[in-house]
Amino acid sequence: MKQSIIRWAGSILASVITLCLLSGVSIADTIKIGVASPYSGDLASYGIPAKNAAEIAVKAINAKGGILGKQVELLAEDDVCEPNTATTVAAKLVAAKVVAVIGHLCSGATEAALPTYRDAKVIVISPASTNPTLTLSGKYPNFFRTIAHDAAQADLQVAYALKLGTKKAAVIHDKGTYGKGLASLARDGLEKANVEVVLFEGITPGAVDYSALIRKISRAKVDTVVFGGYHPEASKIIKQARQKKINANFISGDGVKDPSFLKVAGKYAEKYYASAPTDVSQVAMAKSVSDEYKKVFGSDVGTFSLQAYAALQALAGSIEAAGSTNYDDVVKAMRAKKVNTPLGTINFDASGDVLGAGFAMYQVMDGKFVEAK
Amino acid sequence: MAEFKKSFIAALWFVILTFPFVAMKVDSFEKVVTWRWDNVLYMGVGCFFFSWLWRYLLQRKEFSKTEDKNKKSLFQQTLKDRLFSDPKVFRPVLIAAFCVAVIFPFLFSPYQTTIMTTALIYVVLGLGLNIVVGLAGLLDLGYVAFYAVGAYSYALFNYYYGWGFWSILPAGAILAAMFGVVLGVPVLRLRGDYLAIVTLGFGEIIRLILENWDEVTFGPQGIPNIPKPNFFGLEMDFQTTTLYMYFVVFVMTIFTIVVVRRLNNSRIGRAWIALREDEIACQAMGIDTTKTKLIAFGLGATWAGMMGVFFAAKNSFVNPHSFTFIQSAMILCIVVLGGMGSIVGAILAALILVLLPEYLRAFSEYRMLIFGGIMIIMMVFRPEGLISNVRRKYELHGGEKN
Amino acid sequence: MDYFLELLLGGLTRGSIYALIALGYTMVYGVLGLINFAHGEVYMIGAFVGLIVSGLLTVLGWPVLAIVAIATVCAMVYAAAYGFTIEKVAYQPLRHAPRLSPLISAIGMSIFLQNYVLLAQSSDFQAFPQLVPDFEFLEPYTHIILSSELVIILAGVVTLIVLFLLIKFTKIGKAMRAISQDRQMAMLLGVNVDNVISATFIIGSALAGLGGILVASHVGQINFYIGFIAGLKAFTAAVLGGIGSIPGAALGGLILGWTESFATGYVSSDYEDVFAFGLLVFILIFRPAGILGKVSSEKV
Amino acid sequence: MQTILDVKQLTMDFGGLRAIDHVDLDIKQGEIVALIGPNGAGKTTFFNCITGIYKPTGGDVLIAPPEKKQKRINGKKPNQITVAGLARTFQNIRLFANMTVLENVMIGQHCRTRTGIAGAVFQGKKVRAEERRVIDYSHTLLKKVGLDQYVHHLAKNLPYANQRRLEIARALATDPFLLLLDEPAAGMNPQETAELDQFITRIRDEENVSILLIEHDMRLVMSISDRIFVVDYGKKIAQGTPAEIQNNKNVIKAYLGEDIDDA
Amino acid sequence: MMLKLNDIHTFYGNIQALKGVSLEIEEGEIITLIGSNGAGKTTTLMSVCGLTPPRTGEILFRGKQIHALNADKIVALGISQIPEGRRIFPEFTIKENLEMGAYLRNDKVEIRKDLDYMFDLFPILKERQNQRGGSLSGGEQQMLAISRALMARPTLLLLDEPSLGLAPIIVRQIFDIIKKINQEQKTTIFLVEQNANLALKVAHRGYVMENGQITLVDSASNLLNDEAVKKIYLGA
Repeated sequence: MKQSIIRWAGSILASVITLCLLSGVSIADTIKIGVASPYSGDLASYGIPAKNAAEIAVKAINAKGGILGKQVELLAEDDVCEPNTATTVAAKLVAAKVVAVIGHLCSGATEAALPTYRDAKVIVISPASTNPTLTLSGKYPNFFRTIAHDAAQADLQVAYALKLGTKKAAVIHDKGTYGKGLASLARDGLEKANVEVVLFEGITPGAVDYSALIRKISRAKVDTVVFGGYHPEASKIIKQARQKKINANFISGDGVKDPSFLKVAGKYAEKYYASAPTDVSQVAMAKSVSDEYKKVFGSDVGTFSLQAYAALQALAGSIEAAGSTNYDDVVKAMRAKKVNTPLGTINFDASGDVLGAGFAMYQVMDGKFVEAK
Repeated sequence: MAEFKKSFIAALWFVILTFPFVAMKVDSFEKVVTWRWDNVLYMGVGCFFFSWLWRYLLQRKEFSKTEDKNKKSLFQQTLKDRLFSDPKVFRPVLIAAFCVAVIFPFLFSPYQTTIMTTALIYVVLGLGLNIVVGLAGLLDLGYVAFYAVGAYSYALFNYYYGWGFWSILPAGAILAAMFGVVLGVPVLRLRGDYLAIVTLGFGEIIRLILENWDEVTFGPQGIPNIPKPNFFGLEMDFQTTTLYMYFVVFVMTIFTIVVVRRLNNSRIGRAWIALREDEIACQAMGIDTTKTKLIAFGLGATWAGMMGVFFAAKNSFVNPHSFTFIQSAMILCIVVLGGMGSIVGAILAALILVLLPEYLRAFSEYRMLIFGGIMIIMMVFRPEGLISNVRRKYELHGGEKN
Repeated sequence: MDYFLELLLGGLTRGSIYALIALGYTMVYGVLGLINFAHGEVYMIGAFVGLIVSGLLTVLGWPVLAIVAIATVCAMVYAAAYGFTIEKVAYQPLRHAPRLSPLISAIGMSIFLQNYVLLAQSSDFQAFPQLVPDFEFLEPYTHIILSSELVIILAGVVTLIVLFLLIKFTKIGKAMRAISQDRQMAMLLGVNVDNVISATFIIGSALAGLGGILVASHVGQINFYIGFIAGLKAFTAAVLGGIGSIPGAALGGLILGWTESFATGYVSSDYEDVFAFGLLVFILIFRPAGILGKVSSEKV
Repeated sequence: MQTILDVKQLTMDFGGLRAIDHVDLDIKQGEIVALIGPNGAGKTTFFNCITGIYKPTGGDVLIAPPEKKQKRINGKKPNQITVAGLARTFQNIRLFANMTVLENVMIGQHCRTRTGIAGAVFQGKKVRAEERRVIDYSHTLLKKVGLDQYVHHLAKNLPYANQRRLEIARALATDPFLLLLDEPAAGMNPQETAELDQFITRIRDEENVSILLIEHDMRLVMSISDRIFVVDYGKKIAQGTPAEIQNNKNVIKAYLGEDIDDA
Repeated sequence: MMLKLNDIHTFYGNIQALKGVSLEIEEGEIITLIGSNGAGKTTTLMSVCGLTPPRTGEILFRGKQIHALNADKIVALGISQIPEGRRIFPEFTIKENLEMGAYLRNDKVEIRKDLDYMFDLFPILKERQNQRGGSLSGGEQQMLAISRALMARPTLLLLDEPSLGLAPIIVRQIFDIIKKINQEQKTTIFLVEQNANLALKVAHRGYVMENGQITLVDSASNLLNDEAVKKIYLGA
């Protein structure tokens, strides 16, 4: 028994060493780009589509001859959305000498990983981290994102709530970094506009049902419910709310504008408002990406797929423009060079936020998200 | 042929079991069913060979039970004994391990150093929980709460009062210990699994408070920009910082090992083990069981608090998401997998459980599947843990004179 | 008053779900003294089988009633088969191992099953068809109770009664109770312990599968992770009521459901889990073996 | 002779059930006293009340350690009672199975030593001296009970009779003035029982303790006890010297039967 | 030949408890196995019952090999054991305990009859039939344990230390009943006992066991007069 343990430990050690060596040896003359997002755990459903989209983007780029004549190599790493794993992943990608990283998804993971990338001069483009301080704090010149930050989105939601004649509102969130952050901003905006916010509460994602909260909303008789969070919770809430005959308006952010939401909530989703990056589904490029995605992976594009795709394209375009993978040059190019992506023609402002891909408000009509007038 | 038949039946059973999952994918709204027959084939073949292997290993395990008795006295027992008790063997092994650990970051990339740093965090956490679970026998499923207390005490004291790492390190440890004692008082009279679920509840409560108390903890947004410990005010780049953090945690690990080892062999350590073995007899021996339990709980929490402070510094960011039940389960796995109460075991298990998922990254999506599978296999084939705790033999010179 | 009634019924629904899953925990704990951490995953498996079977039959164009019946039966049968297999693989070889070892292999099994479903069925939330039709007679009362909620409550009550009768009066029930008191003695009286343990897993898992399909149809979506929180809460409920006791599991589920419902209704849903776990701690301090659990004072 | 244990009107109720009903018992210094009675008569409950495992419903338990004032101990915790000088063994042996024989005895010294956390960590001179003392004392005790060849064995690996001895040694290590033995001869054969007889007497003389024991083996009880108390249904039905008890009508009827030779 | 043990070796994990035990029991006999604690007496019974199956050697019951069978199959053949410490189910009522004894039987009428017979044998059990098993005193528990085992209608009854921890007066009653069962029901009895004196008085033959091996076999009366046995086990 003892011996077998030793032998076993030995074989592990051997494979570890081999793997270390393997990771050290790299195929020369490729441009390495990391993709870091959760592929396991409860948030995998956001991470995997983002990674898949990046893979398609790389395939397309490589098919066209790569960047600066070099092939692109994608290194996908699972960060489980945990800050600690994110720093490990960051160290791994830095050690693998990546030029840039597409990721991370969760703002918390991004926040934890950013210092490592910054110190190692690695560009980070997140397709999903919308926490405003990431760019606004000015601490991370290496950070960009292909999605507008939450403050912009919250402003839009408040404006819409007012337009709908809201006097009394309930703000609900999922206790997560994204959901609660967005919800807090929306609450502050609503209060500033003299709307009475009667409820500001978090739900537990994954709970078996939300009926008690629904009843509370029903009793509060609000005009509008703002929900900060993702579509699985949103569809549970809207379904139960409509079944319980609550007729208030529901407004959410981009976490909800997802094809799954329409499928899951079905007829109950009608009239749901969701602010989201400007719809590009009719843009030819986005359409072709979606089709390609469906062909390769057999499912529809996910919430952050197009953002991830665009991030890679923006990066590729900037490297081409800079003419090298030199960090300073590429960063400069990221700000200056406008790149054509599925999101539209984009570049980035001084703090790293995307320009050219804004937010718009959408509403579910006849089972589709339509831009709200 | 009987073996063949058994494997075949097992494979058939698993194919039936997994059939709806691997063969079909249904979209009930668009009314499409995707069939994936190839998966069924892989499943069947895979299960066939795996069940063969499984039974072979089970038989070997049974067989070794018989054989052990005879062999142990000759070879196995002595090897193990010598490794852990004979200083002539133990010392060089120790020194060698120490040397490898010291030169490790110079040999490998910063990535390797980072995961080793994480691994060492878990070594210390494992050793800390080992006091509570392994020695005192109190099943604690909410250990991560104290880890969170440590991490947040650094983040908050730093944010609000600007305290530095080195001053908060002991403060965080003490704070966590106090939490341990305060939480311990009402719950320690519970037994076994009831204690487990209550500690689990406490762990969740602490996390939920961190999540909801926005005014102070910034809720799920977490607290960013936590400074790394400074080293006489030197500015350091990425590589040096990684190196420096590694050595900080390395020194803390050595410190922990020394302290835990001494406690283990002291009057208090013996009281813990007595408590684990038989609480009623322990009390009848004049040991104040409540106090002894509280010491164990408090001391266990101390290490968690200390590592929490380090964790916050290492990631320069904390949020409640890092302190979920899964973390507690991980740390508990370290203790049990290592062998209850064994220091070397806890170190080994922590290294395996942290490094394994990292090195399994090569398998990408299959990473956690394999990890879960290995946990089952390890328990089935080595249920008492990697290394069983060997009791110390005390020297007896005084007695001989009489 | 209406509001109170609504919360009461909401809590009852939630509590019935917890109770259905908690029964499995409590039964297994009764015969094996083991916390089956993978039980939540069995619930998830049941929900997925329900989804796949109902989806398949919908595509094939079967009548609605047949779909509901077959999907439910399949969910229960598959959940039972998984429960049975989990026991054989991860627990049976550990019968004589130290007390904590099966706990770790259970955690491993839980991780394994989650990732197995993740890989086989993708990580996305999948829409779950509404299996329970909207009853017309409930139409005026939907603000108080939905038809799916009614079905969950009824299923909970019926299951509990059936199970109670099974445990109290059948041979297998008696054998289960005998094993939980003294396994070796039960063997000496001719009880085949392995079979009884398997039966326990099968029954408990089938109930979890039933819970899975009911909840999935009520909520309308599932993914591989739903078993975790449901399992954790159900386990809490089982301990609250006194683990090992079947009426205890039911009572624990209801109390937990009501606590959460009223905490959300009258305080804030931010702290509903704090209330749930707080109540657990509070009750265990005063009744160290749960509400209906027997305080087994050790004989000295 | 000084009375070192004085139990007055001890009563213990469990729910509605009265397990012990106003029982008086006293032990003088240096005595060996036996408590006998049919199963379920309340003997072990009586022990548990004295040693603090149960809190008696009524009555007084007074102890008077040699050269100290008499004090009341009912309601105190078991560990406090051990510190006060009462040590016990258990009906079903309760050793620390996975600790060595030596460590088992060392645990007994726990309440007579002081080393705290800091001491254990820094291992100062005082601490090491104390540790040395504990080891040596425990070893000496083990020699006295004849277990010194087993010091490094795990307690669970000892033969049955030696486990009983170890339990007694462990109890002695707490430095008691009164030793309570719960069925020390259970599971021993006549030869072992005979050895136990001498062993108990020797301990009484050498270690200067008094002994209270519960036992069913009449041969042992009759030969070593100075006095015997008999209880039945929670009530004391007789007390006296072995000879008196053997001829007591009540005792024969309730407990011994007509022919005690077989038991 | 009722039961025959042929050179069995049994292990607990790594510890060998039986080192080649052979013994025989004839139909209708009472035999007793005496020896000190830890000699392997209980293990012998457990090996027969299939709870700790022997690693080598064979056990024959009426000529049929049973050492590889599961415990429940062995019980079904008509071998019942009353283990050390009675092992009453404390949560069950006395009646339920007795019904558990008839777990493998399906003949409701006969079970009813046997139940009445037990209540005749021990009237105290009838009085208390709806009380919980845990509430009985030691002596009553022993009576319940015996009747529970008899509920299976065994042809071979294994008794492990029936006198342990019982008052002398109860011990005598129990032994009277053992004799009665043997005579009235023709049940073969295999008795393991610490109290060799008593055991040898009721038994026909006796085996002496030391350190996992049988050291002496003889008729009970001879053993009672054997000098070595007297010294060690009879306390003379």
